[in-house]
Amino acid sequence: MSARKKSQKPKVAFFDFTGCEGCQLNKLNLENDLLGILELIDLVEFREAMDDKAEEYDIAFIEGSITTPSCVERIYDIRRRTKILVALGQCAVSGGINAMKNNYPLAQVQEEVYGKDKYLFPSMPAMPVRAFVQVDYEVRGCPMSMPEFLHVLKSLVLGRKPEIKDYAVCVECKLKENECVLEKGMFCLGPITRAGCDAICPSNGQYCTGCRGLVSNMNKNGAIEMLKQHGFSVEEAIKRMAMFNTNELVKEANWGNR
Amino acid sequence: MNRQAKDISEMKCCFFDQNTTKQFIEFLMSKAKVIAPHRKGEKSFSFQETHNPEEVVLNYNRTIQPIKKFFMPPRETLLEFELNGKPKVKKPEIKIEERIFLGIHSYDMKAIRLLDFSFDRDKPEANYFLRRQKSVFIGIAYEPDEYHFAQDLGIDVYDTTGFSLFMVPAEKGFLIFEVDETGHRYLQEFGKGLPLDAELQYERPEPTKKLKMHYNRLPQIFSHVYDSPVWKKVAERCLGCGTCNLVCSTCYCFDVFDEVNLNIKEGTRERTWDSCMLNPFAQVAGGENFRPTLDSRTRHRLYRKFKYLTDYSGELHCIGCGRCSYFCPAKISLVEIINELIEDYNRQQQHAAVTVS
Amino acid sequence: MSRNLSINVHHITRVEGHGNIVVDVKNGVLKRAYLNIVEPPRFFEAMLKGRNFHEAAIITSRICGICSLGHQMTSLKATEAALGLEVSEQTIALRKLLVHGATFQSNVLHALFLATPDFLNVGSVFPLVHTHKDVVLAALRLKHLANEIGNLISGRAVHPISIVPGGFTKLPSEKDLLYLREKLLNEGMKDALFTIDILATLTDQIPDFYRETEYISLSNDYEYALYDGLICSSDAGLFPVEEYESVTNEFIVPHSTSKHAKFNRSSYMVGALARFNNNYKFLKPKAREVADKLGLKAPNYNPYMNTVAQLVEVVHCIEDSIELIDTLLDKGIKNEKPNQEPTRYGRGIAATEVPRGILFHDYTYNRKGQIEKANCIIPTGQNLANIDEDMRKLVPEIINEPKDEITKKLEMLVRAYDPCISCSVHLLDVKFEE
Amino acid sequence: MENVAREIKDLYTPVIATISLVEQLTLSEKRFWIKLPRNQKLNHHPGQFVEVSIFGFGEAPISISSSPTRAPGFELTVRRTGRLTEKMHQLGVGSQIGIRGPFGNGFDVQRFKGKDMLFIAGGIGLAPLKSLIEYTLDKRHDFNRLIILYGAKNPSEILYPQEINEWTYRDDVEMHITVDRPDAQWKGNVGVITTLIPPLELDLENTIATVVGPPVMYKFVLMALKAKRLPDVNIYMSLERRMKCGVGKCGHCQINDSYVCQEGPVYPYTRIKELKEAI
Ligand SMILES: Cc1cc2nc3c(=O)[nH]c(=O)nc-3n(C[C@H](O)[C@H](O)[C@H](O)COP(=O)(O)OP(=O)(O)OC[C@H]3O[C@@H](n4cnc5c(N)ncnc54)[C@H](O)[C@@H]3O)c2cc1C
Ligand code: SF4
Ligand code: SF4
Ligand code: SF4
Repeated sequence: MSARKKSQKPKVAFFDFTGCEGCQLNKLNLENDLLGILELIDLVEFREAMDDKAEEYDIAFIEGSITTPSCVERIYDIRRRTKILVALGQCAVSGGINAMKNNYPLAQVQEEVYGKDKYLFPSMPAMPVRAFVQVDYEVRGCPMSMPEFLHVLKSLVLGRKPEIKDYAVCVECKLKENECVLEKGMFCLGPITRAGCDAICPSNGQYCTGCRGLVSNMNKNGAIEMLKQHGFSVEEAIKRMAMFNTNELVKEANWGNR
Repeated sequence: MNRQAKDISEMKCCFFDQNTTKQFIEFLMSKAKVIAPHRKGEKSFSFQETHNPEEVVLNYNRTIQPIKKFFMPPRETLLEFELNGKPKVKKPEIKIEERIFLGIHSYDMKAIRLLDFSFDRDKPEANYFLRRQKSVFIGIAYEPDEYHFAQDLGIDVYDTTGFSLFMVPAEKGFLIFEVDETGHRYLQEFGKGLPLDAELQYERPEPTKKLKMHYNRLPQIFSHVYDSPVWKKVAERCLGCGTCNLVCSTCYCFDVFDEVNLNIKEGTRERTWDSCMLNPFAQVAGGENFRPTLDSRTRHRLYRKFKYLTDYSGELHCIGCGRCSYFCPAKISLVEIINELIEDYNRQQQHAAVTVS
Repeated sequence: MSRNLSINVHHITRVEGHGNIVVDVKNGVLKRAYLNIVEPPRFFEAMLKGRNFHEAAIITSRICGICSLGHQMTSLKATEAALGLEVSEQTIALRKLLVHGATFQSNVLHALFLATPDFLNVGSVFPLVHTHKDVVLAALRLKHLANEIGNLISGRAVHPISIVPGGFTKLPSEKDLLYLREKLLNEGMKDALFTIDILATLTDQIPDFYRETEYISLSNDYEYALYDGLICSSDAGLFPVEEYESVTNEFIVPHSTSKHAKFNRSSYMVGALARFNNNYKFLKPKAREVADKLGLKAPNYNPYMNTVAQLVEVVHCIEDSIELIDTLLDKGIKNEKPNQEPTRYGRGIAATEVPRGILFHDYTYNRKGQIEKANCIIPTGQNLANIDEDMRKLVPEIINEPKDEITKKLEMLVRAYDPCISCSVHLLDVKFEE
Repeated sequence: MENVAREIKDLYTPVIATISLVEQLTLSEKRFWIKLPRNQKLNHHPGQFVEVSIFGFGEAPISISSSPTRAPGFELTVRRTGRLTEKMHQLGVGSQIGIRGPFGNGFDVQRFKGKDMLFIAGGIGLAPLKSLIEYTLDKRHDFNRLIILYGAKNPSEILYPQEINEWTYRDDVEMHITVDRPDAQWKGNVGVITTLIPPLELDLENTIATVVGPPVMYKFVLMALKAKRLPDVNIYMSLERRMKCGVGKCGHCQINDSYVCQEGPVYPYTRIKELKEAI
């Protein structure tokens, strides 16, 4: 057991769809742990860092959201070839910031950027991976939280379910005894945003923009009420919540509740 | 150790000016690790180890985390283990160090006494008591702000129970009262204070009267408001973010989980503070959630403070520090909830009286 | 030799974003050679509309994780210009330090992790872990150090947190700065020089190819311009940043989801080589020594040398960061709050040298402090026309070489530009039809 | 305070025990026979539970499904539902796990002496009850009638076919079993467990009913028992809650003012009536 053979290591692949590649980069930023990770797994595909490709995977990590018909084909294909599929980063988990464009009529958005040449470039609403295929686990955040990614990777290599937090960022903020940014008169989406980032934004004096998506059973009216108390109109409150959560706020598009 | 100390008017007392106070802090630092309120960020305070007397802020309203973090850290390793082959477990050693807690408000001291009860009850917990022992507390009087309601719960600003010394801010310095033997020893050794023999005149702040009923009737109220509409009303605004539990001076629920190292050969069992306001708190593997709604969770939180534990210890387990309300993002006030429950109770009583007559 | 050649590299690897190389040669005549950008468009300009001034940088950061600091920095400067927000000297010094960190980390990532495998004929950096472990470890340490600058000063290297319009929400401690200084001075410089010594033995792997073009970068009269300056064209001289549109002249081409740019010629080049060519005289001494050792002299017209210029900049950034930290420490960190009280509302234009070249953000704010109109012009977009031109010159020159070799040289060419396709390209399957 | 702390025994360090037998009971349930070091006895009461540790996978409360009369080892029956339980199912004979406990109160066997015992178990609820059933069988003369009602979802999920067979053939045990969804071979009762209650003839004053099953079951069994007019004081139930520490500290298992790991998991119905969150 201790002397794992190379072939026994799980075959792991990384794939990227539409996003900023910050999550990919974040993995390369694990410098100190990178070599340790390579001991644990058999990395078979990682376009941003290597040429090799493989046919089948034990774990496929998917980054980025689905925004074109060809993305859809590719994600179906990957799902067929992998045992476990993990969505990495908010683009893959919920559509992330890309989904902000879903608030505007598509034609208008394209017009805005490409003028009369807009027909050259097909696009569709930015969708989370789970809108198309079954997602086994999620690592949230924009960029995804690295400790959480490591936790998920270690857990999956060990063969156990990862512990995914489903409570508010405020919890981590309080555990770290951060000064609450609300106390400073700023606003914050921490009370309705899923923890797992170690409250990194409030720890740096900045407000939480809700990049990890909403906690489940969120009290939406309560959240709007809270933002109103802090001086935001309902429209502004919803706009604030929508920055990373457009798809989650649109009920019809509540892909999570499979 | 729960004995009620004398009233401070009967205690020996001396005066420290600002400079002597600094020297005294230095003196204390030479005796043991000193923990005192420090500034944290723009508006908040935090208990922290003092490396320099200048950092100590003695006129503070409340710290974010209560003192319990020194006896039950927000995150602690319960066990270290090896996974491979025959499992080996080791309990990490807990250092027993002498600590002086300086500038503690009377309610925060009371909270420690309540936690002593909770950690002793049923099965005493070594982790807590190992850290808890060898602590000396030096209290300080405070000026209640709009969120404090400790006085309403019967905890006097000048309550010296549990302290060794007690400081009262005075013009250009502090009055230092000798509360117990240790305190007496400290003052003797330090030997710099200006002795005060004259009869002291000082004002006790007016009781705040924030609660609409005497505190010793609260458990009784709580026997009648389990099904009150107030819970649902609070739940409409509550975000279930857990802040109230996580800053509470007397909460001590926790979560436990295993974390493995990158080599997946060793790991640790960790415990962190938890909160009964969080959705997954009472959820089991099958998906069943025994407290699925925010009203049931809010009710549980308050019942733990005013009824459940009270029935065992005979004391209220809220000390009126106001942390939960002060830090609540939705600005839900505990005092308001209690007052609404009192009103609800009064209505019930009136109604009962009417129906009887 | 009248050869037929069709190359289609689908989703080229080891670059950020998705792009394909397409080359078509019929009877020895070059029909087509271009980089086909297929990264789905993401419509950031539209998403910015109606957003609050302190949200702009958070959103534009997500244009690209690789250049997130560059986007944030440029966005903040544009916002500050539009709203008349003054920032302090300390803020500028800390920001410059961050720009150095980002340039340093991105250049190390590209030169050592993405481009070097080509020189050693392997498909990725991972096999090098076994064959060149000490180099890989040094490179990892360098990257880590660069990221530490980002982490300590802005909270996070990818999508920085504490840099906001008007200043910082959290300031580094003097202890943090001392720690960084110590690491840069000892470990950082040592590792950089060590890896450069190894790479110096591989410079013969760099293809011999020259094509003079127009080089555009920021420039000023006091330093190797990265954070601030005027637009400098090697053909036409200096222009104020506000006139960026007359320099970039963006146009749409059918083979690319990203717009192209041109100024005085059919294309221009931005990035490390352009900066090196335009600003050589401000390079720090060690950086100049390294340039000499690696055979890079200004001006240099070989686009493949962009990678080498990046390494030279790594050394420059380390040297200048140490100086910046010294100045900051001399003055002591002042506890300043961000200045977020607008004095005007209107249009603001800003440019920063990000690792891949000059980046422009242009916002117009309404009186509520919300964005009405936004435009972002990304370095890779500006380089695309130049890459196509390079390919059109290169393919006929190497047409007699084996097809693998041609493909490799084309891929290396594209990689040399360190294209950031998320900002504007992914790479490939190779198909040959002869 | 000064010296107490040193003397307090650590609550959270498990002892390392060894799995000495594994049996696959159903598709998702296995039972494990566990031995403590040096063949120590666990000294438990029927109805108590232990905290099982698998390092790297966590800890979970599991009822002891064997009677203390069958010591020194003890038996655990585990349903595969999550992190720890899935790993446990991969373990074989000789594997080592951590054990803390026994915890909880267990059944009040002293009070049950001389009584008619009515055991009502749904699904995996039979595991904690088996401990009590075996106890009463091993001290058969201490008890009067023994009636076992057991309901399973379908015949393939019947937990302990061997034991049930044995109980069925003993003439001093009345064994009734029902399934929700029968298969082709099934010849016995069909329907939910409450259908087994009305036909029983009970000596109401002297019958103790012990109920363990999934959360939904309790309400309906209670209604059936009340319909029979079984006195409330004669009804006992074992409840399940989320649990982390097992020693009355972590707060997860609390039902109103009661910590299930301290006061429970077995509650007399008279107490459950006071606990509004209980069922
Ligand atoms: C008193 C008692 C006796 C039990 N007896 C048995 C038994 O004999 N056989 C059996 O198969 N199961 C029994 N359970 C249920 C068993 O504890 C859970 O199925 C188990 O905790 C799931 O853990 P996991 O790590 O596999 O699942 P995960 O979902 O990964 O759970 C993680 C953690 O959550 C907590 N948790 C989750 N579900 C439960 C739960 N239902 N009860 C308590 N804590 C939970 C535990 O602390 C667990 O470690 C009992 C529960 C209690 C409270
Ligand atoms: S800063 Fe935000 S996340 Fe942190 S406690 Fe305050 S509201 Fe919650
Ligand atoms: S604090 Fe909020 S915005 Fe920041 S990383 Fe965490 S979830 Fe995202
Ligand atoms: S319930 Fe609120 S006021 Fe009472 S002790 Fe806890 S935090 Fe303080």
